[in-house]
Amino acid sequence: MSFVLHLPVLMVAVPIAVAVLISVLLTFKRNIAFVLSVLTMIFCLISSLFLMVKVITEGSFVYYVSDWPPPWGIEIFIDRLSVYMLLLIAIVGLISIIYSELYIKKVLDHQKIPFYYMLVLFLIGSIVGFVISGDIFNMFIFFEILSLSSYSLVAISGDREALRAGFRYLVMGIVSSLFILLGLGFIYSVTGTLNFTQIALRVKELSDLTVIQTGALLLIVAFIIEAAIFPLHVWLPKAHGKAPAPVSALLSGLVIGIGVFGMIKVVYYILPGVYPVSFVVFFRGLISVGIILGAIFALFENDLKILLAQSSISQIGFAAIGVFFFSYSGLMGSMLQLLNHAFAKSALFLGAGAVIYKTGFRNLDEMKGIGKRMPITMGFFAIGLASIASIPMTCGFVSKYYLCLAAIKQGLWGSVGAILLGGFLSLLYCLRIISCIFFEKPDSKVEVKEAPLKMLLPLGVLAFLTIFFGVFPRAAFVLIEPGVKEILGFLR
Amino acid sequence: MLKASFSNLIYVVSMILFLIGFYAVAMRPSLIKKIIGINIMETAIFLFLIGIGNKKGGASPLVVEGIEKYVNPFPQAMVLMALVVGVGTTALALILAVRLFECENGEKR
Amino acid sequence: MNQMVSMIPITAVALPFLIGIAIFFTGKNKKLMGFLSSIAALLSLALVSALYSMLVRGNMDVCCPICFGAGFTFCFRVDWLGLFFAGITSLLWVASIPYSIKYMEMKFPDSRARFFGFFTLSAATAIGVTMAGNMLTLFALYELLTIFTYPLVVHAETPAALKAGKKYLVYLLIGEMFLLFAVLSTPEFAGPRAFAKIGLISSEIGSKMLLVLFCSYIVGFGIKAAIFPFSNWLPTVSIAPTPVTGLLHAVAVVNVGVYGIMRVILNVFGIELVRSMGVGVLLVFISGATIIYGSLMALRQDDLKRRLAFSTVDYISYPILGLALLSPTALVGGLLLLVTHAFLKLSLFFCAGAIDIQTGKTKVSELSGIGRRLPFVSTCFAIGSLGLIGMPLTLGFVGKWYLWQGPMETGQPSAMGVLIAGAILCAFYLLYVVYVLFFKQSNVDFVCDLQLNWTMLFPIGAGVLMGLVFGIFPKGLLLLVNNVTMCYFGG
Amino acid sequence: MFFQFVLLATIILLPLFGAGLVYWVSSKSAMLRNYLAASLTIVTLILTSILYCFSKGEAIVVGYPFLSFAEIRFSINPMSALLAFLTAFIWTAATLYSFTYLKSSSNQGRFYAFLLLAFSANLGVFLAGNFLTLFIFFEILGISAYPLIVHNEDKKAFKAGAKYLVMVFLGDIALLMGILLYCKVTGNIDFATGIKGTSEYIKFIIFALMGIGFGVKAGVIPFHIWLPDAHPVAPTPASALLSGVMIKVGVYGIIRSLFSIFGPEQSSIVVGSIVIWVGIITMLVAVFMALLQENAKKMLAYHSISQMGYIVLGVGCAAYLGVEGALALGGSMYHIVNHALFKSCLFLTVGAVYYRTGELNMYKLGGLVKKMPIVAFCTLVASLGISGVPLFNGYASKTLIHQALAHLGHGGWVGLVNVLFIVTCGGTIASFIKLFTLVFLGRAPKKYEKVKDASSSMLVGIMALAIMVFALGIFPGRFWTFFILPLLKHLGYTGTALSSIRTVNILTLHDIQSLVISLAVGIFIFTVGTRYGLFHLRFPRWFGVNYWFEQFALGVYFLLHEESHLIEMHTSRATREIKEMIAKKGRSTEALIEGESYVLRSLIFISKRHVKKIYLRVETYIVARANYIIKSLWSGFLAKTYRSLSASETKKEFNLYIEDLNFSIFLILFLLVLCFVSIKLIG
Amino acid sequence: MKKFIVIVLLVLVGLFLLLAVSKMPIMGDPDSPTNAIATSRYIAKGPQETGCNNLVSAIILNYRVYDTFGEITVIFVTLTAALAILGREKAGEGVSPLKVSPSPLVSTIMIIYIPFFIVFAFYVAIHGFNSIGGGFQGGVILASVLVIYALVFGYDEAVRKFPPKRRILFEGLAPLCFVVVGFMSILAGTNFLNLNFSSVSHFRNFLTLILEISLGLTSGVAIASLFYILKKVERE
Repeated sequence: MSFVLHLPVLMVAVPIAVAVLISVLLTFKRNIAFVLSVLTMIFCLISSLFLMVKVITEGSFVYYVSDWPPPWGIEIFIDRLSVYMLLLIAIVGLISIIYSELYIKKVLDHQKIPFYYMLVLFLIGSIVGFVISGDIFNMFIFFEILSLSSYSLVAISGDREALRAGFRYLVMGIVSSLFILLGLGFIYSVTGTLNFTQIALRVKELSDLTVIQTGALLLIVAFIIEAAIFPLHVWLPKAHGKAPAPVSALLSGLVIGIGVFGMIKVVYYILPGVYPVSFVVFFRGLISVGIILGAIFALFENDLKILLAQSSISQIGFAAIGVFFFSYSGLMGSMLQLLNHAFAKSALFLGAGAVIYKTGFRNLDEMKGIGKRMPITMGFFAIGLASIASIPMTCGFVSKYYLCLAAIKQGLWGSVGAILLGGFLSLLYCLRIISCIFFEKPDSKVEVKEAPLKMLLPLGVLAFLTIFFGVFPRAAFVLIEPGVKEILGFLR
Repeated sequence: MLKASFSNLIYVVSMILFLIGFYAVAMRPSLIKKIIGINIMETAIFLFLIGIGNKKGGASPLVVEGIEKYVNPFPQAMVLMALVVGVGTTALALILAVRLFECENGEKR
Repeated sequence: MNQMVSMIPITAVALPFLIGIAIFFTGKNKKLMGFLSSIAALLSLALVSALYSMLVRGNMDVCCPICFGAGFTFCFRVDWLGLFFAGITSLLWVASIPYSIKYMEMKFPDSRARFFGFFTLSAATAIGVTMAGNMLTLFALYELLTIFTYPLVVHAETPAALKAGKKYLVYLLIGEMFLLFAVLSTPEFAGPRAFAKIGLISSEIGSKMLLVLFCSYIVGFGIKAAIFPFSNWLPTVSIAPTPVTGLLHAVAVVNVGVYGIMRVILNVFGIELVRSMGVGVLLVFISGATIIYGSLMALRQDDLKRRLAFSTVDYISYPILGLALLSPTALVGGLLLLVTHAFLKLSLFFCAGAIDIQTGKTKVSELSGIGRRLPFVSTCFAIGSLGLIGMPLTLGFVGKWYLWQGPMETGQPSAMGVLIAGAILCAFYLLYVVYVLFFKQSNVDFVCDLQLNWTMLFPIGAGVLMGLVFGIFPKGLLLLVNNVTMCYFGG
Repeated sequence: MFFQFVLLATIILLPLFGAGLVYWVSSKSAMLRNYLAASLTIVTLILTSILYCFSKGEAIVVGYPFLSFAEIRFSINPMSALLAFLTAFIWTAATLYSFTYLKSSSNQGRFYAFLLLAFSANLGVFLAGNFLTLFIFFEILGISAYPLIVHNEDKKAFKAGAKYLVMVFLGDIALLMGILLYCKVTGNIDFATGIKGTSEYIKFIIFALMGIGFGVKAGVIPFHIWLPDAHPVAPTPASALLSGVMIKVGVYGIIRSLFSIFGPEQSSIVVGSIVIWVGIITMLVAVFMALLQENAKKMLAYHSISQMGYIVLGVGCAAYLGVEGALALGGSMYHIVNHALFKSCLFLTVGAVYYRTGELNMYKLGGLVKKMPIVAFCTLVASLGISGVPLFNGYASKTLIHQALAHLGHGGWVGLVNVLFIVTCGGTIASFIKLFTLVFLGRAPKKYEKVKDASSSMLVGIMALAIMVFALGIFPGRFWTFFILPLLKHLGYTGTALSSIRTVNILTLHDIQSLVISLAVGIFIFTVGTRYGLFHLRFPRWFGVNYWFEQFALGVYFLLHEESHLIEMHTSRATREIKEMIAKKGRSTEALIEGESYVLRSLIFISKRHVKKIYLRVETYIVARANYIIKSLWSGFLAKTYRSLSASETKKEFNLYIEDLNFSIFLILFLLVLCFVSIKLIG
Repeated sequence: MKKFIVIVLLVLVGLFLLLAVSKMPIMGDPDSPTNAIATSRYIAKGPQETGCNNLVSAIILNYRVYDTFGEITVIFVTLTAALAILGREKAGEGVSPLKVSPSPLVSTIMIIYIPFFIVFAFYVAIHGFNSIGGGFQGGVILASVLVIYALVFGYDEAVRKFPPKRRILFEGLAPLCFVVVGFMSILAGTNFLNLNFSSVSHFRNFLTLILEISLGLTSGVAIASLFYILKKVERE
């Protein structure tokens, strides 16, 4: 069993190594990139499954990279929640890479294809690195790789809007990474170490909390930008809207989730209980406004992918608000929401990609009545929409249920109203799309065939997963429940 | 407040430099000026980090016989790596800026 | 109250559900689709009767809990009240299948697989709601019902249908928002035993909070039961195909709303708590207002189906009024009127559909002289409306007999006044249609072929026949209804 | 017991299923339908007569437990058997009569079907054992009579039919309320002999509710409005049955309810006097309205209302006197039978005249004695019967009721009651003299020279009724002992009360004296009326109850119906007519009355219109406001503001994109400040 | 107006930051938390454990070598991003001749000095152990040499001299070295990237040297090829 200990680091190193290998092998074989990336992703999936088994049986464990103990070396901290995230990353990553084989051939021109796969592998490797790292500076570096590769992936298609969106995303991203660095500096100056558990211990002895608060606040603001929560969400609609479909699936599914996961780490791991009540109340208010506004903007958007991006803003708001309830069901809700959002939203983006791949329609009113001519894709698309709209029997319902329960238990009527209204509005725009796709008569007489099997399979798997976790949420609880209890243990 | 901040002059200067950089990013219309603003902010943070590791009368972290007090080497290593990150981000920003410039001026690829 | 764990409730819901999904894929051959939907209906009827036999054999409820996770349990449990509603819905579902197959063949021939798929799914969910064990399952299936009925409303895919669908959605989803809030803030709603205990809510919650809870429950379920302020969606939805307005919007969906309110008052709050909270008067006022509003508006509608839809709004408030009076006889009367409404309103809607198909007439003013053209359909319409009004020898009279005793016992003159006004107005707007059908001279003599084969006529006749038969021999039905009331008042 | 069980079931169910059979057969062949209808009625007549012989002793109660929820129970007692037999007899006469009368009219199948349905309902009401059965058949009778009234399907028929249906329906609701209250108070729904243990007030309310329910059908004054409209419109056999038998159902109901609520022992002065006064007013007003009519059927309709007044008067005396009221009740029961006979005979004769001449207006007819001798003779017999001339059945029952009045004691108002009684008898005599002289005596206008006598089948019905009128007139004593006494015993009168009225002597000096006075009054009214044309006096429209009911109904109709143009049309027409009236100043005071009534009506409409407008405005306001909010949420103005915010693509200016970028950086700064503020200042 | 608001906000943020800064431990005092904990190990046992006196490169190449691995991937990601977005520059032949020929003075000096610069670059890279320097610093100097060459002798001349095909190998060198070393340490039983996994005495120094050189080479070549890509010329 000792080899399993190395798996987390390998999950970081292997994708990066393969990416570099692709660039080196580029001169001889052109189309090796897709095969290699699929293999690496399969490796990641298998290793995350192994890790899951180990963590479930023996609980979380610590791994010192290059054998130096924490205050000096870098420590990798694997607990149930990070394994849960790894699983998510592996699944979504594998699926979007399989999906992107056909899509990329059509969208990007020939030379760029291997670079696309390299960037995707970097993205996934860095996300894994970010999730498992136990050291803030290490987290910063992987955060950097993560955002660099996502900027370039957004701007890869090369048309004007994508570039603009990429640049805006870049500037926001750079500012957030600088905030992390600054925050890191403050925390280091006061605690002397960069390791999560060490910091948590030292913070308890600190008398004056102002420095550590500013440091932690800067970190949180950085993650707000990353997770596109309300006031700083301006870059997301264009970035995810204009990026190629598999990329926006990855971004919406994982990268935003990482933002929330980072927030959870900062709030629960490093600095539990450092915050005055007023800040938490202010922040919850901000996020609830975000939920409602995101849904309202989604209500009026015409371009399908931008609409889905808008809905990501409000959906991620759901996950973020769960974090700030500091209660058992709140965290359960936000974890489930991450799962739901990863699967359902990537299914939606891949579905939209399939439509664009086949017909080139981007606007909703061009897509009237497409449900009849592409029944299977639109069927899976509808399942994804149902999960976003938190219809019962989908895992969206389970997450909204827990979030609402947490809010009501603590008597936070403001956030209860926001969650309910957000749910209602998300139901509205989902059903608006469904009515537009299925029930309206198409005006243009363009002949449309069903999407190819290679695209349908990933879509089907994602749709199946949303339904599966909706009907049998116990499967998800096995991982989440003990993990949430662990985190809450830190809080005490 | 004042006495303490006088002794931490380096930090105060870095904070002000950081805000100047921020102002450039937030206000300047041209992309290149924004990238320059980003660099200013980076340098401000590096100054701040180095300042944290400084020890009065400590020598640079090259171990030589006869000297006991050394400056804390960790922030310097952190700065070195952050520098390379800075290079990466600025390079990507420039790439995008160049590409944007070409697109805006109608130069089809 | 010994509890027998059996899988029948869950199969009663799951099997039709799966068949419904299967129907989606029978796009091509129509026969298979018709066969499957009738199988689903018959299956649910058989399972409901199996449940009836189990309940009759003494054990009070049949529960089969399916716990999915910490605190998040779906469980199904059948007791008399649930069985009563499930019985009505499944019985009428079977009756409406032949009609809908023929109707869709004639009126909306395209994309029928989708129609019958959603039709079966929504009917299955309507039955499922009545078998929910705790409030969470009830809410889940309740929301699914809205979602499944939406495609049926917009089946015609005309702009008007889409607008109606939009309004339908907005109304019901707002309702569900309130309901979710209420469901989650009732302290012990989860767990398989939720509904078994009567008076779920112990009174340690503050009285203000109790009131808020009660109001949000009533709003949540009331929107689907089309009570006064929120009843606007029912008439606009009447433009949907007749089987949908007939089975779903006149029977299944509104019954679910009424069922919900009954569960809330009888199980969740318990009668003593409701009486002590003094909320019964509020409910009486609301249902009275709905009766008056529904019937007044029905008088003014020229379109036949809109008129029947408004009469649904009016008639569905009788059981709620019966419930609000918190007396056993009133509840018995309310439940009987619910059954009358289910049977007769279904056949009335199907008559309207048949007339629409045969003569293409939908306006009441154009119906003059149809009595001679379509004798069977018009006589069924006449008998059905007489039944609804509460003529003797019909089930309506039996229900009216018991319901009118309610206000006398509890001494609420206002309720009595509402009942009288309701009876009069109901007579006016239904008999006017009968008068136009039979007696008004038709100036234009239009020729229409009379071939309405038996599949259309059978459900119409069956509904009216059941109204009459139960009217003359109501002993069996009374036994069932008394069982329901005994659970709450007797025990 | 089993024989009665089957007998009763056949009596009720035979006509019921027969109706369906007839309707089905009528589409096949007319002849078969006529025979079927006739045979069904005759069989039922025979069965009811068989039934009568069972009703001698104690009342036999036959229950059908398996049927309705409470208990459908019939009882065979002298009273119900007598009335059932009477119904069957008149029904056969009318059916035979209607074969020829309706030969030419359309959709006869429907007429005969509903005729039979009404027949079975009527029998059901008379034979009912408890209030539930009574109510069931009462309501079926009400509904099934509607197609009979609107048989001719012209505009006036529908108006009258609508009014009838509304009145009956409201009556039924009141009756159901009364029955439910009765059931609540006594615990069961059987005919008891007086409720014990509840306060006087509740008993009064129950009787009032039931009284309204039965009063509508009986045509008592405030609810009589539908009768005069229904009769001229309905075909003659229907109106004969309507006034002959269906009205009796109402009175039977009043008697039943009175005796099960108050019972013979507890005489309640208050209720008795009220019923007496209602009877008196009905008699008086109806007679004078009858005098004013020129349409024969309308005149006969008003007369049947006044005869109902007699019966209600008798019932009132019985209630007032309590135990000694047996005589009064006997008299009213006797009068019910008499009135059924001579009134249906009169209607059939007038019908025959109409069948032949096609004219109902008495002033346009005359001199038909020579042309229609038998019809004239029968009308004479029936008229004498109704006027209360000795040797004819009317005299016996009127004098009995008159003697009962004498028992009332010597209060001030008793004298007034006697005077009014005699005046109404006089009025009846006058109107029937008028009928006979105008229609049969005098010169026959030239158009009616070739008129033949009524056809044989019509005459059979008329002759049978005339013979019964004459027979009962000759042997009143035998009828009294054989039918009325067992009936009174059934109703609960004890031995002592019955012994005093075992034999009734109706030829006392006092009776002869009152008969002569009433004859004189009658002749006097007739001569003065014809001389000075008083019979053409027309009261202003708003005088009668009828007018107010129509206004209320029309107002409700306009309030609820879409056709708002109807309102404009009505009010504008009213104002136009007022102008014309004033322009033609030459007209007499009547014009002014007419004009002024129009103003009144237009005022009512205007107020209604405003009410409607307010109602519409409020409703549209709420709906419009809700729509606006939903629309704006869904498709509307928020989208525009958002699109302008991120307009960089559309506008294609690069600097706008930069501006947008700066704005997002600015947002970061703004959030940072907010966070710091929330931590530092408030924390 | 917008300018005014931004300035006000900046001042506010500055105020808060300064408040935080004032609360920080005074710069330079020996017993501040940063100096007490971490430095004790680095300074005391640093040279023995890692074998290099320059503590900064000790931290970079031994204590936190995982971060350096992250470091070099950042550079490589930027390079791939450039290739993805802008695409490789064209191979040398007469792509964009220098508009003005290099002045003889500059070209001759450059011809003489460039080899020395390259040697100096390698010296700096290699002597990261006990002298100021290290992988990155050497790489940067190398990059500057390549850039100067292009500036002086014309861009296409430089590209022809050092064509893209050959540069690929150098670019991919460092990440691959790190991964290979990491795998070797795992195979040897210790954790990922643990340099002193083998018993042979100075093997650790040898490994650090290899890492040092690969770092230098990759960073230098990567930054140079970034420059070549960015320069405004036709691209494939």
